[in-house]
Amino acid sequence: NTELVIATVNNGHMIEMQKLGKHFEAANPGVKLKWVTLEEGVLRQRVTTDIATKGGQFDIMTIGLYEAPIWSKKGWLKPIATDAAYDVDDLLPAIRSGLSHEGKLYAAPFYAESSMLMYRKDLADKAGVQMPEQPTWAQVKDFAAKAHDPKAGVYGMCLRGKPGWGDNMALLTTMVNTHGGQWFDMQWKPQIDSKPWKDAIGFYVDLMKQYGPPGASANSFNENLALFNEGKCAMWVDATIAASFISDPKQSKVADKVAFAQAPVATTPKGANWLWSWNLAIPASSTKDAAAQAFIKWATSRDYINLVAKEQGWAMVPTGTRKSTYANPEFQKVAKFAAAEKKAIDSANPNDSTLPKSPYVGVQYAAIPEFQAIGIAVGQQMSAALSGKVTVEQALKTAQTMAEREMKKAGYYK
Amino acid sequence: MPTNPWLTTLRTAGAWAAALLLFFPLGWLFLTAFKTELQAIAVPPLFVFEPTLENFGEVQRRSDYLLYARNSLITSVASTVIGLLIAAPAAYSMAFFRTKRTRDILMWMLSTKMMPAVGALLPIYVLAQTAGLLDSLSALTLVFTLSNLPIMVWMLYSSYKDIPNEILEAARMDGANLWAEFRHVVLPLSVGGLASTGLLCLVLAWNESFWALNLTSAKAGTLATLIASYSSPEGLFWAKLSAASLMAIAPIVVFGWFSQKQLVQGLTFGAVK
Amino acid sequence: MAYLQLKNIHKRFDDVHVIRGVDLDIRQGEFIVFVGPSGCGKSTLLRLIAGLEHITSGGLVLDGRDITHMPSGQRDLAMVFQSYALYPHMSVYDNMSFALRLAKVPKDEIRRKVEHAADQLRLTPYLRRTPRELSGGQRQRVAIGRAIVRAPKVFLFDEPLSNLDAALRGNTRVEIHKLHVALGATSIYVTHDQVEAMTLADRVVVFKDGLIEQVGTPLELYDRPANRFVAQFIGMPSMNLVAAGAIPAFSARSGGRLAADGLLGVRPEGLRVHAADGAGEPGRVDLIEALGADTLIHLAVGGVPLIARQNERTPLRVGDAVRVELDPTQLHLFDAQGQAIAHPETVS
Amino acid sequence: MAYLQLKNIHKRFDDVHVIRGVDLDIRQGEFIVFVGPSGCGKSTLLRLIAGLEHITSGGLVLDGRDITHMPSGQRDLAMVFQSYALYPHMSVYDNMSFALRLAKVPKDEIRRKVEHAADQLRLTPYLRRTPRELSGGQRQRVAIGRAIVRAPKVFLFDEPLSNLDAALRGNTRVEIHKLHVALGATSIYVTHDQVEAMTLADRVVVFKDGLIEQVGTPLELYDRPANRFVAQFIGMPSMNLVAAGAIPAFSARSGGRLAADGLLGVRPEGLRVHAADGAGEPGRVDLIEALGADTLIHLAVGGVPLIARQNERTPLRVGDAVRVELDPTQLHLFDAQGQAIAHPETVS
Amino acid sequence: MNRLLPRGLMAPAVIALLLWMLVPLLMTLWFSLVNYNLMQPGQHGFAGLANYEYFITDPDFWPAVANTLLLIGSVIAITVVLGVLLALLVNDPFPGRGIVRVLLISPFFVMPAVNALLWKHMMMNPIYGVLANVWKFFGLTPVDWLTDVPLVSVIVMVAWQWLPFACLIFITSLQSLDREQMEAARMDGASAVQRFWYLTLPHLARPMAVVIMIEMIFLLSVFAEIAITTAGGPGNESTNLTYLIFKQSLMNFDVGVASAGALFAVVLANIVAVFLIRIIGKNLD
Ligand SMILES: Nc1ncnc2c1ncn2[C@@H]1O[C@H](COP(=O)(O)OP(=O)(O)OP(=O)(O)O)[C@@H](O)[C@H]1O
Ligand SMILES: Nc1ncnc2c1ncn2[C@@H]1O[C@H](COP(=O)(O)OP(=O)(O)OP(=O)(O)O)[C@@H](O)[C@H]1O
Ligand SMILES: [Mg+2]
Ligand SMILES: [Mg+2]
Repeated sequence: NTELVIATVNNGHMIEMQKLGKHFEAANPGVKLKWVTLEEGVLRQRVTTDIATKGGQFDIMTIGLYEAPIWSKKGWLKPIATDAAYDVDDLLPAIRSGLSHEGKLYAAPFYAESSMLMYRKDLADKAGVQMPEQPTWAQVKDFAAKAHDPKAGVYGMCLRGKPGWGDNMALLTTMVNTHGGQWFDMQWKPQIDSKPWKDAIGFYVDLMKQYGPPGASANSFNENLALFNEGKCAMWVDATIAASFISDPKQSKVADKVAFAQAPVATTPKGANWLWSWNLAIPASSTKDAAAQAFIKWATSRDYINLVAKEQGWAMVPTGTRKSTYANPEFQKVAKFAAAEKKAIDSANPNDSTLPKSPYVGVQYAAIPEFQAIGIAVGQQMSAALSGKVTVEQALKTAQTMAEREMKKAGYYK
Repeated sequence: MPTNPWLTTLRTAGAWAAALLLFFPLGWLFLTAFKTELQAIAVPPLFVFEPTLENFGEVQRRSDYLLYARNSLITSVASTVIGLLIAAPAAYSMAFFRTKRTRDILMWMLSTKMMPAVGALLPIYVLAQTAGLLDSLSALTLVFTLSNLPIMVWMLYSSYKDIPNEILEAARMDGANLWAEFRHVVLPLSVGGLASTGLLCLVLAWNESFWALNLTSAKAGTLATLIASYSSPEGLFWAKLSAASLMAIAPIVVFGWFSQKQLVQGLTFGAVK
Repeated sequence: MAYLQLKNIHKRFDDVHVIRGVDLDIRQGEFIVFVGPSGCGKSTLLRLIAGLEHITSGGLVLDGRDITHMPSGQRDLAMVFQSYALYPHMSVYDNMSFALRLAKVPKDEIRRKVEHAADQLRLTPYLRRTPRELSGGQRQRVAIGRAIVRAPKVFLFDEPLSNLDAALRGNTRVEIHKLHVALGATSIYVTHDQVEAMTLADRVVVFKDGLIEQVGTPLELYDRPANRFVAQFIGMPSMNLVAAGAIPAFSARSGGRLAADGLLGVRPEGLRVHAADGAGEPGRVDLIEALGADTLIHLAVGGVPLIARQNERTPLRVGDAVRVELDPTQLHLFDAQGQAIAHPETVS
Repeated sequence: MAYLQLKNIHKRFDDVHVIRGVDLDIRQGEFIVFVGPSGCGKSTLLRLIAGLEHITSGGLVLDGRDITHMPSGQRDLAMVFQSYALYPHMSVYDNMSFALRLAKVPKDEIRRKVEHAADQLRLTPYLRRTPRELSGGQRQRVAIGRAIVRAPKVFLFDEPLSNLDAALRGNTRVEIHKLHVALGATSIYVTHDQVEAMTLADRVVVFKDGLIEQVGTPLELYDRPANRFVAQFIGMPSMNLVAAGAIPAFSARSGGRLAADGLLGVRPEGLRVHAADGAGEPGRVDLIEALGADTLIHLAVGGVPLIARQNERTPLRVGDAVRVELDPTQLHLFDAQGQAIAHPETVS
Repeated sequence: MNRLLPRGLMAPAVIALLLWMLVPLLMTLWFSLVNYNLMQPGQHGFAGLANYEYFITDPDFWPAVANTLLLIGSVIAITVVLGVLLALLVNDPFPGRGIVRVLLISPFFVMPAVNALLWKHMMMNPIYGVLANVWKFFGLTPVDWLTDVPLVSVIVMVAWQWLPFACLIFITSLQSLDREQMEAARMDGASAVQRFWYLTLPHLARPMAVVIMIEMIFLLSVFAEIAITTAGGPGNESTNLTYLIFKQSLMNFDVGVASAGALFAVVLANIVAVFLIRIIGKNLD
């Protein structure tokens, strides 16, 4: 009798997986699934502590695209032994390459997302704005100005403001990227006080101060989702997964009024939209390799997607992982955001996402262990700038100092 | 004491207003737990709506509430009982065999509570792992016991100080040995103190979340860890969160209501006589 | 032969020498009362006997056994505390039977003993109550009952009546006396109260500063105090003490035996107060306290304050000039060190 | 003319009628003592006067002003509580000056008044201490001092000495008396203690069940109690009461004025005890209490317990057969309702 | 009496606490002196005091110390002042006193995490939060609590939770206030306010010391309320020491620096403790 302890994040798709786990148990007698569902930040902290101290509490971990390359390089993960039935080649190449190290897959993608622009078609029509398929930030600002009407409870633009490398910095990094900036130059020198950063952050703060909702500096995905669903946002740039929620009439008051476009660009389209996936991986210390491999393959397979489709409908399937999903006509029929999403994911390339050459992998992050600390520190400064506690210049300067401090400490240079 | 009836009315009104104001957030949590997600974020807030039990059903479907509740119950009760067993003799010894150092020891015990748990996490995590106690109720119980121990010793100490020495001397002259003295005299006389100490520690253990989150995974999680899976980063969750929170705190809040008299009487920490 | 023997007992608390060498032999069945000013060590000595404090040096022998270092539970003594120290959570019955239960006495016997004691103390109706449901006097009796049932070798009482109000005190005192007569148990009784000491004691021990000043029957102490301290301590109001020569006419009555630096003592009942035209020394009335049966007259004679006591009402008023006469058969004489050198002859 | 007038005062607590119509006129400078059994309403009446409780009906007039509904802070009364009720965190000086400070009296004057009072009460060395650093007697004096400095119109005392030990009580009683003489302040004093009542009072008020039984000087109450209740309540030991006919020889001494269902009363000093071959009724000695100056002899005469008091030592022993004689000049007679019908003639 | 006995009785508690304190402390001490990042296992070079230097030179460090003290200070001030007032309010009987008391103390039984979520989402949200709507009802611009006054928001949450505790202790203490003392003051002509000032307050001095001490211990480690609501921000405006250490150890995975921080917190706590012993130690007897 094998018990598999699975640490996972409390997203809708994962909760669905938890519910469908009984199918796996039925097909694999003798294997029992034990779920540890945690909020994202806590999950990351728990699994990192566990894997770094070889705590061995989990047999399967849900990890992000950020951790996968770092951990596999350190030998903390077991490779996923794929077989023909699994069809690795069906995985979207951007995702697959992000999860592979020296040609081996170290984590299987469960679902993936990019970022895009969601907006209110009705308001655009009213303002007489025709949204291009890939607007520029300037165009977006234009529309925001026209739609912004706080008296009526409508704000021009909702963006993330809550500090955190996975929160505001995910969005801000894409904005910096598209303004031609990067985190580090080829000497690993932080570039936060460079012009592209100033342009991007200055634009962001300006935009949000004029056309953002109150309390933006505490908003992240959820808060903005709630605002959008309540009809309080004219536009929102965020994860593609949001598309399925805002077009669900059970949750959203504006389900029938939403439309989608690619994430806005500025000087370059490179790195303008992010790439993220939640993946299942097996820590090297796991003693239940066989069962864990079996489960991961089951959960990330095409069959699983079909199972969800059967149980919940195609609108609810985990997306962003397999070409076959997007090729499925039934899926295309119910998911009006499918095309936009696939385009966004395909256009993201973690290995080449900045205009100047960068030494790191990752679109909206840099896949080095020090990045979390830097991302958090910088994110804090950005939220301070957004809330008006400090100027953008000051915030960037402080952020730069902190990043340098961290990199120096980590020994990248003296 | 002669009092002005107007004043009494005013005082009554004031007391009720203050109580309702302070209770309001909790009451709101209660209401929200019975709303749909859309109702939960409605502007302006809804006071009247058609209550739904859907959120509670969802909580039960998603996680094994009874398992978490059982773990909470076991760890808080066990840590309280074990804590009392260790603390009672220590407090007894300090109260009835005073030395010059008694006060220093008491203060030292309290000061052990001042180290931030975050700072001690890694050592404790590594220790628990070495002992093979990760994700076990015993490790959690042990940690709860130890972190509440100073408070227990202190409260018991002060309730023992209330027992007149002469009664113990009378028992000694009646031929009572240490155990008989403790069993037949000290224990029954400090029941109130014991009860309020136990209550407080039960509450503290029940609400502990840091250790509960970090030392457990699948088996030993308490209700505090259940909460950690409801503030979802994707999707609306206010109503579900409220339902889960309500289910997590309801047992201890109701318990607290019933025992508040006991608490009022016992929560003196030796300061009030 | 002595039943309880105190042999040169000393007690120090850290650096305070509280009991400074006490020798005392107590006979079986005797009722001994300890008196002395506050802080003189009465309670401490009692607690040493009880075994509640360590004896610093010296020895205790009870009924032939050396009990100096025995734990108090095994000494076979019972103590009645000033605050009663009843077990508040136990019924009267349980309070009284606690020691017997600890000693594993059979249930029947416990019941018999407790009921007998309760009967003696008129506590039978209250056996099921807890101490807080009793009046002060009843609690007091329970405390005594708790001691009685054990039939200990010695009873120890530490100011057992001082928490009772005056009227109850009078009654309980009489009861304790009767009980002692009935049980014939050896008892040591600490008190502040003159009347208790006088009426209860077979012998009174007067302490001062951790030392015994005098041991004797109540009337011995009253009539023949060994020294000035005992003379003033026993008797209420206190004995009047007059320095030799302060009232020459009084000193003259001593028959020349009073030294120039000695003291002359006379109890209030040894003074007679007459109207201003009567016999005696001239004086003035300071205060009159008419107690009904007798009257206390506070006087000043030649600047010396005196108190006279008489069994009749007095027609005198405060401020009246009077004459004060000394009963020469009631004179006590003390030397310069305060030691007694002569006592009156008294019927006893 | 009355300085403080109590006019038909009633007090109910919910449904309990505690004070049931009290009328009393108190003259300026008088020292009034309230006595009565526990629960009879003494404290309640005092608290009504103090304004600490609402008067249910009736009126209070002080110095010509109606103060029935005045808040207690404005009545110009001072109270000394049984528990002293000192402010534990304030020094003695601050305790005593508190009322004056509230009344915004100039600092110099406060200092002068407090120092004067402290001097009178011998508290000067303790002015900087807090109450917990004082002995019981000193605390008591502070409580009095706190009242004195205010120079109130009336002093109220609720059993102020009952927390002191016997010896201290005696001294403090004399001090209060002297203070009263010195200040001449109107005072109302509640006590349980006979001696206090007898020695302090200008007039004693005896209460029972919320009603006044008798008002009079101490010796009036002692010598001419209005009824059986007062007769037994005043005097220590109590008056012996013998039912008519219980001891026929005694009843015979009443000169035929004693009804068949009446009672005959005699104080302990009205009984003479003789040897078995003397005159009087035959009886037996139950208990002897030799107090030094006088002796209490507990007797049983024809089954009736009596207490005799004599001013000499007695050669009698417990169990001795004796004869008891009645002093016919000391007889009190009561009718069946307990009302007094005859008193002895007494010098007063 | 046997002198070993009292020690024997005390031993289990003392030894347990000693281990509970010493083992982590020594390990923490060791960690603080080496390079130890969870993400870089196996690289445990000796670091000397570099970790301490790094922690103390963290730009967030002094603000965190200040925020910690500010948080502790204001929560204590709020709970003590309001606690006394509430205790006075419910001290005398009135209709429904039992229920009022139950309502008053309820927040004390709420988990810190629930407390934080409740306030963040349902009370303080600037758009659909209850407070925002109350503000709007009165025609005011809703306060954006967590952004504009983050520390104040945290203080409100924590104070809401600890107020009942203070209140409970003061209620208990008021019951033991001597009635005769109050009456004596009334006869001395003291008004209600004067009685409160001169008698009630001094009487409450000792329970206040207790409340301050206990709250100080628990407030030093306030964590969930910050992590869940503001994540220490914006900037570092609501970062306290505990949260800073948390950031170092569990978000940056730098155990070395976090250990140095924890030891610093221990030092700070002990300074506070010494100060506490001064004010409250004598009340323990
Ligand atoms: N545990 C102790 N430590 C130090 N000194 C003590 C202790 N117990 C008593 N003393 C001191 O010993 C002396 C005698 O005290 P004790 O209680 O025997 O007096 P006492 O005669 O009973 O007085 P009282 O009549 O007031 O009861 C006092 O000065 C007291 O302060
Ligand atoms: N606040 C109150 N509510 C109800 N009944 C009361 C109250 N205060 C006093 N009583 C009752 O009033 C009666 C008189 O009480 P009071 O205290 O005046 O008696 P007392 O004569 O002073 O007695 P003691 O000598 O014992 O002090 C008692 O029966 C008491 O129970
Ligand atoms: Mg004593
Ligand atoms: Mg009274």
